[in-house]
Amino acid sequence: MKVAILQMEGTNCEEESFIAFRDSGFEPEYVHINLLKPGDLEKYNVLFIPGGFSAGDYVRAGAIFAARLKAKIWKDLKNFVDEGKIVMGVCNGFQVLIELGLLPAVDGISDEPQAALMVNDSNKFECRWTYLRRENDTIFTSKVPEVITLPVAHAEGKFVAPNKILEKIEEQKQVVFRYVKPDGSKADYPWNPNGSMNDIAAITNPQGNVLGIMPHPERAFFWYQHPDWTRKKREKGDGSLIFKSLIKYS
Amino acid sequence: MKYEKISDKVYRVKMRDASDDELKKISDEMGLALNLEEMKRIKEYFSNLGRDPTDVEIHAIAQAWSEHCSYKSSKPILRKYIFGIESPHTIVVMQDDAGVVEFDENHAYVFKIESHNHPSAVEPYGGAATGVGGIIRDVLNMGAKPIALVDPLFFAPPDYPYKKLRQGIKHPRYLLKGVVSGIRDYGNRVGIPTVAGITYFDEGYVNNILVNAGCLGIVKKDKIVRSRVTKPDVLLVMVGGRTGRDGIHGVNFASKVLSEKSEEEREAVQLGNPILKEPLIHLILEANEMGIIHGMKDLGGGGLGSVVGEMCYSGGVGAEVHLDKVLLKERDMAPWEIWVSESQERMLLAIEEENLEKLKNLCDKWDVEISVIGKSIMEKNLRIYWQGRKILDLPLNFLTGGVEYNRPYKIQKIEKMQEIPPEPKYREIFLNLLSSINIASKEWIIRQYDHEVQGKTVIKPLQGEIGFETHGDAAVIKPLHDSWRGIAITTVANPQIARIDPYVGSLYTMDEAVRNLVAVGAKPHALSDCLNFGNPEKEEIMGEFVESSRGLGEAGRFLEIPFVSGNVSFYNEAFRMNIPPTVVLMAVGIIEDMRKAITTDLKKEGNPVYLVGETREEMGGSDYYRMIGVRSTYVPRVDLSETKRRSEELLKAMKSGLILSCHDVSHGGLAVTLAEMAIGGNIGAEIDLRSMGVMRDDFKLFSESPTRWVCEVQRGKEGEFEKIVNATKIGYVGGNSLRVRDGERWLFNVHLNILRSRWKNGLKDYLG
Amino acid sequence: MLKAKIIVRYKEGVDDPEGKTIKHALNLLGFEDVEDVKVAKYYEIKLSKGDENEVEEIIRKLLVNPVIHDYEVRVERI
Amino acid sequence: MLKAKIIVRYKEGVDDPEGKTIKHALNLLGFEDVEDVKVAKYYEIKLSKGDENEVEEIIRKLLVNPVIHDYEVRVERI
Ligand SMILES: Nc1ncnc2c1ncn2[C@@H]1O[C@H](COP(=O)(O)OP(=O)(O)O)[C@@H](O)[C@H]1O
Ligand SMILES: [Mg+2]
Repeated sequence: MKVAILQMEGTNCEEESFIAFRDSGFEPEYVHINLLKPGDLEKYNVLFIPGGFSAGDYVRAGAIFAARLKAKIWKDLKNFVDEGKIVMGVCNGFQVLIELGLLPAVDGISDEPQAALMVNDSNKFECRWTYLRRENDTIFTSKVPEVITLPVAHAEGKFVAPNKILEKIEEQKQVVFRYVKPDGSKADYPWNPNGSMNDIAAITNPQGNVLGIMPHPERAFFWYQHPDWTRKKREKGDGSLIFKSLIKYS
Repeated sequence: MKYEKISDKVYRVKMRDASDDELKKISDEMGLALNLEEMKRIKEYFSNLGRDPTDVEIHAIAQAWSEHCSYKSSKPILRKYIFGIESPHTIVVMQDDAGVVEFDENHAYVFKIESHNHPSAVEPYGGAATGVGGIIRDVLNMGAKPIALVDPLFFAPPDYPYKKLRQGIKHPRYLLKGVVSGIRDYGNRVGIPTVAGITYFDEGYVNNILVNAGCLGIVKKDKIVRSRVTKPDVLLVMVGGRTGRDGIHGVNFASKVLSEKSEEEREAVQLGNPILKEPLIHLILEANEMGIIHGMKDLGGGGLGSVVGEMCYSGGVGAEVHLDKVLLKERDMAPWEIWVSESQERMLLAIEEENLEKLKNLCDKWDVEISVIGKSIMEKNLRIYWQGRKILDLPLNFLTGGVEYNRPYKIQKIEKMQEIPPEPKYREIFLNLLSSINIASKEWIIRQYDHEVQGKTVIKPLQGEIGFETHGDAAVIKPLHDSWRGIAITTVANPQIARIDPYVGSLYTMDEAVRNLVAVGAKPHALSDCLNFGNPEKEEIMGEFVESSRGLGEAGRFLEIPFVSGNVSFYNEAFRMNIPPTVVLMAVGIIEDMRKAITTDLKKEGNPVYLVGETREEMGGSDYYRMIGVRSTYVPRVDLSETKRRSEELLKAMKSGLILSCHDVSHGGLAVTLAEMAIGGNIGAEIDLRSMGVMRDDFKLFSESPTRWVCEVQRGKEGEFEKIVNATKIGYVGGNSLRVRDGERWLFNVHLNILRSRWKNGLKDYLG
Repeated sequence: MLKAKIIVRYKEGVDDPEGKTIKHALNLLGFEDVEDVKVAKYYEIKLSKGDENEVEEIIRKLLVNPVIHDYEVRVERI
Repeated sequence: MLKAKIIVRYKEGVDDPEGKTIKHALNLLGFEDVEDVKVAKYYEIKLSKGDENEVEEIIRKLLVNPVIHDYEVRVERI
């Protein structure tokens, strides 16, 4: 299982991501967008877009990264997805996937964005841990229990979409994780850290091979990355279960 | 005519026959910030040479002799007290841009803290951002990967009345928001976690805020790069951002008193570009891994001017530089401007010619610009060329040798006095303290910083049950994937005590550094100091500096913790008001096994709670006295042998796994410590102060006596714990409130929800 | 030479958290009669050749997300 | 009712990383004739009473730092 971890100026979660993939049994490689050419993606099974601030998140989070990918390898990307290969974007990566139209893609890949991850309701960058409830069965969550904790760290993570699109997302069971309170009940701020519609934290495309997730599973890969490990014993980090699910699937 | 044009944008300055008044005028006109004595020395030097200097030469000298670059006022004092504390672990101490200390057999950590006060006062967002950018480069310089940032900040209170602000001074709330945004946007974008800091409010900073920034990195021992060139014919290569007019005279600016006119000093202000820095970090680390960097130094204060000279001088060679080769942001810059520009995001690499191609390839990949600007030469001279013509030729020992002053100082006598207030209403005064701005939660700031990027922050700045976190004492980083060894980081300062007695203030601050590190289970290992003071030309200010340094040196030596890097910021004065003496420490500890690390949040019902250390009636500088407006000059007495003994005891008990939570006692005293522990654990405690002996209850609760911690001990292990640690049992964990009494007398009983909401909103209410 | 001035703002009905924060801050500062604050981004782009179509393309490809943004554009020849 | 429209931009000579990054991105996207990009903030503030002086005060206290910013303001009565 070869994973391409995309890099660009400002992506800054690639090392944690690399370790998470490697320790889960994948073969990850860094691929810098400056060196990326059409055809390069063919040899990979997974395309991963890590978190960070690509191009400073200037204009809008993820916008420049998405525009550059589109200009360089749009056809390859569409083929990659259509072939059923796996695409995963975390945080900034999720923003890129939305901007590209690879998510939510309710009626297939769209040329214009169908949703947005906009400025948090608090108007602030928020670095905090959240509780997430697994919503639907996907290849990314087969080993994930009902409620897990993962950290968020973003200023633009509020998921918004026009009502019709939102309805379709729900209908097609595209929601993977929702923010909840510790007891699993409906979240309010700060449990929903950004004001996302329907408390959406992660979605897939209807086919289920493209995942976008705001919280960072790669930052909760080991037990000692959890903030409450001095209170609560764990064997491994909750985030590792997402990577484990994926390797099992493949 | 004092200036004679000798080539395109280069002038000769007729200095040899200038009168004293003319010398002063030249200094002013050229913006040199040199005093008459210094100008005379330059005049004499060139008179002996038998020629007049070029403007480039004078600017180069002024730059090298600025307070910021030469430490001319502080060096003699630093040498006397702070330098040279022995430790078996140090590798590079007070030589290059950051200190290097052994981490384990194969690795070293690199760190430093520095001020960026004046630029931040004038433009908080850009000033703070470039402060972070600069300190990152200082660590990167040594070949290290930056893995943590800290940001001690000092402002006037957020409710300071607008009407009282002087012309040109910005409101503390505007400054605070700007500074925090600047640090956030820079640090988050480059992907380095900001894990600790200070947010301190006092009217003394109204005209002159302080913004200090520290960075820590990790490097393999055999990949440490020095800031020196040790042989001739090594290429000098600039990589990163271009050179522009921005930041010209930044170091002179930092060595000057702020005034109404400071608003106009725009050239000294920059925004910084994290998106240039981020690939630059990758590039440098990859080049270093390939082993092609001979020497390296970042272009910070003083620009090319201070870097080329210092790098070659310390390696025993000279340099030849062609200024036409420097890539510029704007055309028609004069050579002197290029030489002193402090544009951000630039590094100077010394590379052997055979490696140039490899470096160029890396630059292509990361989309970073590169230019060869000169090379090292045998002769220990600096020579600068412009359009083929030599425009500077000076021996390096003259240029970088610099000046030094033994400035006169006066040590203030301290009148002993202590007022005793009537006994307070305990519940009310306790909650007011808990929500006062210097004690209340700093969550509003901490969460805007990505304190977890890189995934190595294993003890976070906010600790406890998710969603209910409290303040921690230090953060712990686990820098290596395959080792449990951790680095604890904390920052401390106590201007409140230092303003009464700067010597004791330093001792107290050192004690607090130790307290914070020990509280997480780390052994104190090394320090970086940032000394922020007023105008050193005033004898009382110089006296504060001497006394503070004396305290630091004495404590460092006794505790065997070396200062490995540091920074002095003088001239923090505006409108004749000097800041309180502000010694800021970035302290680093080592924890052999991070799995044994300890947090501040209470863990479990039924566990006993202990107080370690002695509480005394010394209320000078306490938050309690300050809040109720009562005066005392009895500042807390620090006994360094107690600091040492008690921390060793605690560390031993922690190693044995007896301690479940621990928090040092600092601002607000025992009461605030207990409240913070309860908040994070989301569980209460019942406390009886009787075992602390006979003393008024407000002193027991709010005294800030040093060398104290509160510990939650594993139930049933009391005996074992008491055998190792000399401590007093004061109560038990449990319930949903904090209940405090002294024997039969109940002082307060406050529900967790009230504790939390008062503590959480104290500062947030001002910031929105 | 062309100079395009572009304002990108939130669509009617989309919350503007920054505007809200500023309004709140202004009210706190004593400007109690501030009723509403809206924040938008303003770009000035200079093109050496190009035309209105190119400007539109830039906007569509990079500057706006049509789910949340409206925009105004004015192009001047200079 | 008053409506103030305010543009806050960096002064000439302040090096703006955002504008620079966007220009670079546009060049890479094939818009090679983009010569310069400037980014500014645009505010629309509604005041129920107030006057031009109040608007100026708001700008000075919260929206600009004269060291690096220039601004333009237009006030309309509505
Ligand atoms: N400006 C800041 N940036 C980052 N962290 C901060 C800042 N100010 C305070 N903190 C963090 O808040 C916590 C409490 O700070 P403080 O009250 O100074 O600590 P202590 O309890 O040790 O006296 C610490 O973890 C500190 O690192
Ligand atoms: Mg502490």
